Amino acid sequence: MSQFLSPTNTNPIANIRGEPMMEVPRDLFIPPDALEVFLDTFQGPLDLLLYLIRKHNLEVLDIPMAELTRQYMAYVEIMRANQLELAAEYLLMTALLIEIKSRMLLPRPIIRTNEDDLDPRAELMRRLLEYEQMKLAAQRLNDIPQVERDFTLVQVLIEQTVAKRLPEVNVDDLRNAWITLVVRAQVNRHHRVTRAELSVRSHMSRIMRDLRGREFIEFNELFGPSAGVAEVVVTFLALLELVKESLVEISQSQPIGIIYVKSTDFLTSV
Amino acid sequence: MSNQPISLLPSNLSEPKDPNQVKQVLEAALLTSQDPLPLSELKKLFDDELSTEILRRLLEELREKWAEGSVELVCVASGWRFHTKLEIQKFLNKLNPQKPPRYSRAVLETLAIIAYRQPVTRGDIEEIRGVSVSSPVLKVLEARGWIEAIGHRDVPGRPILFATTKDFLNDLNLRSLEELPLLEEPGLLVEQRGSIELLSVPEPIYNSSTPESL
Amino acid sequence: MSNQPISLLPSNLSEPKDPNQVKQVLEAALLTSQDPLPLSELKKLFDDELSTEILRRLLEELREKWAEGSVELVCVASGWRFHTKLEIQKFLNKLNPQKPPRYSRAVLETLAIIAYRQPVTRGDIEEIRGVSVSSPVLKVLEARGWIEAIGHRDVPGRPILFATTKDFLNDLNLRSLEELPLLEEPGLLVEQRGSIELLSVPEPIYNSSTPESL
Repeated sequence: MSQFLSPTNTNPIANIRGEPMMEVPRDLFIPPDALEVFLDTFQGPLDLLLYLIRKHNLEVLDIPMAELTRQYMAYVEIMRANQLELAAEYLLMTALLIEIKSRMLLPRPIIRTNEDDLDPRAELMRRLLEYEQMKLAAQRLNDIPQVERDFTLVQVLIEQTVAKRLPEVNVDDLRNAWITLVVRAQVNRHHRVTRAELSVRSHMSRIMRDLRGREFIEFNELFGPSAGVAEVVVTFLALLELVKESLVEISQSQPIGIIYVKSTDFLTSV
Repeated sequence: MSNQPISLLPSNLSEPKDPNQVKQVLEAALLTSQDPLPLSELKKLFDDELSTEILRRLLEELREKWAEGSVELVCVASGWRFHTKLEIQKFLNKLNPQKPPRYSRAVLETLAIIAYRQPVTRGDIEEIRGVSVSSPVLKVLEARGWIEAIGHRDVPGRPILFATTKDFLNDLNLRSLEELPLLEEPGLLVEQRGSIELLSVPEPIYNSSTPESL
Repeated sequence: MSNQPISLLPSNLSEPKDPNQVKQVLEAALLTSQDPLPLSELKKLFDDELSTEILRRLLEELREKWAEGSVELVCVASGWRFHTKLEIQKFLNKLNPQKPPRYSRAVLETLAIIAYRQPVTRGDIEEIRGVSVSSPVLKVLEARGWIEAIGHRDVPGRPILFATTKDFLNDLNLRSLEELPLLEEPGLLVEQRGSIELLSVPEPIYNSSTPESL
């Protein structure tokens, strides 16, 4: 905690002309050589002031202001090179202290106002305390366990099935695809599909499947015993369509003999 | 934090004092690692003071401990790692519903042609689509088990005839091809697609244009 | 896959048949998720068929189950998650020589001011710290995802207002800003410290030393 709040005591604050400077100065006089280190050590004038008050029981108002001012003005030249902005803040703080002090030296008006905020020190104190509050809060925040620094999130691999997810197709997709085709080809009349035609086509596929790998199939095999009239008709239409498309041949060696359905596919491949 | 002595593993002992603690460390390392951890990495957890055999034994014990759990410890080529069991996946998928992939227009149109005009050859499909059908398109559908070759047409080149399969019907929740939506009702076409209204006219001009457009 | 009925959770039952299986699914989801999972997400695992109370109870049971383990189940701002116990980290650090970020005092103080005084502008931060706030300081915190611009203050220049994010709470294991450590009472500081007592006394002592010291 103290490490956080103040520079460590074991390491030199700065090396000034080879001499280690082990301690932060007891007041706002900062050796110019150590200034740069100082600016790094403290977060700003409020931080330094707070440190001096806390650590060394510095009486803010006891600081020899004239000397301080003279010295700080000298810093301006040194600091102009790099951290001018930060230097300015230290100067501003010094100016504020001097203002407070000089105001307090003035004779106090006999009739006091009731407004406390006229006290020039009140504002500085408020700021010092608010800063200290946040400084402590920062330290507490830093003490809270933090992801990555103090703990690690668990992350187990999800084992995925080897099979990739397959695209889904629904009947609307198919219909839309078909419509697109029809529109594009302007062949709607020719390719208009009716329920009956679809049914015939379905049976065409079935007959071709039945014939697959076989030389022939008997005509009556095509009609299952449970087939209704409609199916018989559709199957017959399918057969005719297959003949028309030269996908099958039908033969009958003698009248009233067995009718054979042969796949032209099989015929040519044999 | 690093200043604290690790009581678990005094550096002068090759055996850890508390195997349970070692297992906890192994477990935590494996649960938090994105990649499988080889034994050589796991050894680093204990400043290489544990022997390979001891680590192996403890990892086996860990594996057994998790056997009943939702995730399991496995040893893969590059080391040890935890992963979820497969049966959990269907639940986890609900958290990250990925958009299902879509088939290309070429695949869908080819499928539609095969479904509605089967049995058809590749030539038939090309004729209707007006463009050539690449092999991958047919392969995708065959691999899916939705179309199959059911024979050849007896013409020069003996082209393969394609038809849809039973799986196709099953996967689309159809009992038969007749349940495919039909396109004969002109009203339907108009409703769905204003642009093909013209097509719904009962007698379009098709005779002359058809051969050219194909 | 989605056609399979989940025997675990018949849709007509609001109570799961097997709480152990539910816990396994919860566990797997939490072990695999990159981000904390809120109850609303966890519900999706079971098609929203489990009530919040049941889930809470089962999560509590899971938390207890893991209390002795290498990792722990916690509830942070964005939901539930597993992470390793603090005492394990020193081992895990050996696998990742990359040091996690440690922030400078400037960064930490800026973060504290934003966390406790949000929403604040850069000017507010500078006013409290008494120094200017450099851009990298804010950038570091933004890059970490701990602070974000949430708007502008309606004053000349319309300065950006900063606030902390949910990730800030998550990363610090907090459920809400109210769980941040309480601020030190400023009044106490004054009382404890005689040295600035003088400043706080309404009636200053115009002692003799003052003129000399100037």
